[in-house]
Amino acid sequence: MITLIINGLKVTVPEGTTILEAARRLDVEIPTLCHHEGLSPQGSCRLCMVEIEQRGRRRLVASCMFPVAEGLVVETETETVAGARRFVLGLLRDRCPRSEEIAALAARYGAKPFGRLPLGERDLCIHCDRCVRACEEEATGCIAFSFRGWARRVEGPFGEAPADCIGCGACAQVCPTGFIAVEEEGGMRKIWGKSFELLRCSACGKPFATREELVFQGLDEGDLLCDRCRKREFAASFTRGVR
Amino acid sequence: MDRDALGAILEVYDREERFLLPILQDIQERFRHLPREALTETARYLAVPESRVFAVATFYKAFSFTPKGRKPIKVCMGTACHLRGASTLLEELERELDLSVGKTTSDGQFSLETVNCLGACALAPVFTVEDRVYGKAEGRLAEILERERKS
Amino acid sequence: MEKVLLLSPEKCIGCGSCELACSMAKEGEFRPAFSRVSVYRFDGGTNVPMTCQQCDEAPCIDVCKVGALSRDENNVVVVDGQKCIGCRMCIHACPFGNMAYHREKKVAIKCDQCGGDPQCVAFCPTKALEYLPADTVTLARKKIFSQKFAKIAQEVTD
Amino acid sequence: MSRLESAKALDEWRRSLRASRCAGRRICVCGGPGCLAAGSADVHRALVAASQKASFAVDVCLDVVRTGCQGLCQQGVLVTLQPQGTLYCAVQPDDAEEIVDAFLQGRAVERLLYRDRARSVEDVQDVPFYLRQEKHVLARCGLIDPYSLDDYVVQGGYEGLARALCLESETVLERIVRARLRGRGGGGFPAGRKWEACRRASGDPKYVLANGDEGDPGAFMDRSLMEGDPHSLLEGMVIGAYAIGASKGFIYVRNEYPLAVKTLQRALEAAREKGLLGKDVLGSGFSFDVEVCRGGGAFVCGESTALMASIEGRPGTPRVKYIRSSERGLWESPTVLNNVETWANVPLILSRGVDWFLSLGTEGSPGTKVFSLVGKVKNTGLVEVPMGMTLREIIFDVGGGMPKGRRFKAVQTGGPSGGCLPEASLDLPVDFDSLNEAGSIMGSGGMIVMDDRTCMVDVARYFVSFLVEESCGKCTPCREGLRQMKTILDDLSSGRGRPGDAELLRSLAENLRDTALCGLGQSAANPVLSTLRYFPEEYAEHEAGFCRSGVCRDLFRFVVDGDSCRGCGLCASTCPVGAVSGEKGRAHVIDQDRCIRCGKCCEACIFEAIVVGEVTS
Repeated sequence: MITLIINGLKVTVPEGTTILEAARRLDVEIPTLCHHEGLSPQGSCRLCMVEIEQRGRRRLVASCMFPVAEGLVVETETETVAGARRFVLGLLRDRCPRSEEIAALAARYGAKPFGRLPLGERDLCIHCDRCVRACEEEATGCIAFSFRGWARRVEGPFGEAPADCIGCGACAQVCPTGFIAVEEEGGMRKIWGKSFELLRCSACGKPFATREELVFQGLDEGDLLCDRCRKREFAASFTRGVR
Repeated sequence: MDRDALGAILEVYDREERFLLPILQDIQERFRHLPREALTETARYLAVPESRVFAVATFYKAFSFTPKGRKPIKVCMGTACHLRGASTLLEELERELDLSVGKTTSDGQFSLETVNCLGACALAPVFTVEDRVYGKAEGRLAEILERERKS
Repeated sequence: MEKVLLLSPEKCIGCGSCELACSMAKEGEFRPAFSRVSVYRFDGGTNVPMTCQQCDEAPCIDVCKVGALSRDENNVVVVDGQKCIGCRMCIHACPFGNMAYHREKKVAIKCDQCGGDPQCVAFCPTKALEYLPADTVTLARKKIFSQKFAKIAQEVTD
Repeated sequence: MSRLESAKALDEWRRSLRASRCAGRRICVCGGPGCLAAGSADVHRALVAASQKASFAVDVCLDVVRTGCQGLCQQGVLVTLQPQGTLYCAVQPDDAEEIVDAFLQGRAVERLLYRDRARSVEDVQDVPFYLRQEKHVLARCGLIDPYSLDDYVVQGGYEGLARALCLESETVLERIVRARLRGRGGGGFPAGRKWEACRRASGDPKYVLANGDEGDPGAFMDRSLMEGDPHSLLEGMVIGAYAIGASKGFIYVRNEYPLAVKTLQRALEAAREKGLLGKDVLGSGFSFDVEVCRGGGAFVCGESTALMASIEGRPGTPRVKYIRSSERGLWESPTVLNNVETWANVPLILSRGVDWFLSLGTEGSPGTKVFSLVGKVKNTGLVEVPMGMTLREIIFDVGGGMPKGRRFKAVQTGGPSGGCLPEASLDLPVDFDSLNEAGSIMGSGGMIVMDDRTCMVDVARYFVSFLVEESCGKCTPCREGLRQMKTILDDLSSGRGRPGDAELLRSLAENLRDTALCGLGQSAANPVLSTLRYFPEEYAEHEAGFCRSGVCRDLFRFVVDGDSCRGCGLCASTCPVGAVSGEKGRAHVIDQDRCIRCGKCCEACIFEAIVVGEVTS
């Protein structure tokens, strides 16, 4: 176990814990964007920067990835930290002026856009990579960041609807700004410009999954039942068992 | 696309993810660009998602999706060349060729691109046509290009 | 001692108290649609309460690559809503339909036995739902129940 | 060609090679990047033909070899005669026969010798450019045929490896630690400490990597080494692998260096054939092999974690590295990455000893450093000097100072990650620590000299534009922050600057430095911060709409100083748009409407009569 000090408070955590995790144990609030507990850490949004002191040197580190060390002194509310948050959020305000989530965070931490970038098309993507990691780690890895630098963008291969997409929608769920839209209407699910006709439950007839989702899991054979009907089906056969 | 040529490129490499970059380099060299089917085939060969292949293909500057000229012209934009007027050189080349950076002439002979340093700083500003290096060439551009066109 | 949640359909009167208690405990309101336990009422007066059986080899855990599903100290399979990315793979994977997708929170939900104090049990008037120490008697009862499930599962896959 | 089964066999082979060559006279044609560009291939062909012709006539064998960079690129094509050491400059193919004839007759071709103030210098060692240099890492570069393992061995090659293999691997490591060898590629991290950590780390296999992704514009040190003396890099890597316990190595070579790839591949084959690489190196039981990886054209791949991602076959995006690569690097295995020059120092430390190495350079930065000296300096080229030499000595003694009476303004070191140092810093000793303190970095060794016709705001804009193109785009500060900085710098250099822009730039740059994910982003602020620190007046002038250096076209005009102008007409004949006019012998005038501000007239004028003036509305 490792003991460190965050904002003057001692906390003891297992080795390998990150500063962010340790801070959350103390209910110390650190804003994050690219961090998602289910996904491998990335450390790229730089919003969770905190100040540490090590060997007499103070510096900013990404708390979501920095592993705790014995006697480490961490400060999360210094002027330097506040400045870094304003910087990152200010940049994102300019990048995604229409994002309500970013605007709210910026207001909360006193960040303003710099307002110098030439006007142009802007979307809601803050490049947190959560969608890409979700797809890569749980599904087919059908989307990725193409190009680089300012031009970097998340998309399917060749900028088209990703052929390998199974329509599970995890990317949209983890997106912090709502950039990825998933629509479900009239038995269809639409995502990444790809339309999926949803399979209907053979019992209740309600659309419940894409064929690709079930194929991906190897579950596309036999009676295709939604989760509720599967549950009912078992309950029913159980009644036969009772008798 | 010449499928045999692609097959010959692929079979040199084991089916390991790490050979993605060298395979794409060989494809670029052979076809002077990355044909789409070649990328799809590479993804299948290496069993990596197509999105990964596209990400790598667009991340690195060595690759292009439209065919480069048979004689690619590279203008050095290194610091020494910048200080000695590389941007003026580039403008002059664009004018002489009636071509903008990243484009290929309609006859497919020349394409124009910029590179970061050719290591020939003593001759700054420099540009290359294929592997021929031309330095301190202001005023001789028309003549050089004419010779390149014919050779 | 570890405890287990036992279902006894023969005692169930189909009153639905468990569903109300569960949704109140988990969602803060009476919404049986969001209950982790469901009661199915069949013709002839048979009622069957259904909830997660905490399978020994749980397909839901296997399919979840982001680690949102795990076993707690009581061997109960729990969802970590912070880790869940809403891909719904576990929902398709559960052969008994005991995983559900929360359309508003966009995460998977399931019975977690309320961390050791299952509210469905607390409000069940007939002990159709029981929460008992995992002693020999209880385990024997659970085994009989599970075997029935296994048999049914077998029939379905055949 | 049989495998060498022991260090002793290598020694014997070396002796027999030397014996068979003692009478060898050679003509070394420089095949470095600069000379290649100047046409060295043609010169080489002509010399081969001439020597063949001559050897029919007289029964003498003349060896003509293409070597790596000989250094003085400004004067290319360079040809050196061995063993005399006569240096010929600006050689043309037509000179070949004369060179060969004179060589056989034992005299020099006077007109091709280096000229120093009207005096011609025969011995290469007496040329001022070489006088203050101490070539150790580059000792063989320019002397040997890079394709020839024999040449390398004759010059003492693989002696360091032979010594190392006779020692315990810990002892080899201990020597590198004691030599305080610092990484020549960037921040100067002690190589020994890295090696030690990797050796201690658990995990198998372990890797050693050579960073040959020399992306700094204006730098060609590593290229020259890889193309001119590839075995020195290989030898260093084998020694390193032995010390660390690594079994596999990769050399990552910049995409733009096809010749380096070819040279290295040939060297690998030759070394394998001789048992200097591969299974059971020199019969020691130690096995290690190396592969060459071509880069894809991305500056960020010079960053260690991005380089590893690239070798793994992914886009070169850096990873957060709170856990060092020496513990978890390539494929999560313990990995040591050093740049080419660092590896090339290793054999020297083994063969010549730690004390010898420590006697070079300074206390904190022992050894020598290779620089590519370019920009507005008389002798551009590749130089190697002991650490601690001052900037002034390098630029003015080795480099010969500014051309054509221009004034020194700044020197840029460390490429896009480095900074610009002003005249007041000229007496700074060049070592890792003093450059850092001054706000620049050693980097891999690019040194770009700038004169009074260089605008520092434009230089900052140049580097920031470069970095905007090269940023991988993963982290917010680098992707978004650089773009903001570029917008402001574009505004400043086109007359759209606003009061307070310099301050805004400073704050953006400082934040970028403190919050960016990788070394590229953190150091991307340096060009801006260092120019702000040393040239604040130029930023102030740009905010107000003036560029004193005559570079930012909208912010100045060229005017003729009537008192200085002699009316020679040179400017008028140079002007590409016919904007200068005047009668012979009378002061000329510039038509401001026609002038495109290219500066050619200003460069041409020998009376300094064309000056930069403010734009009057």
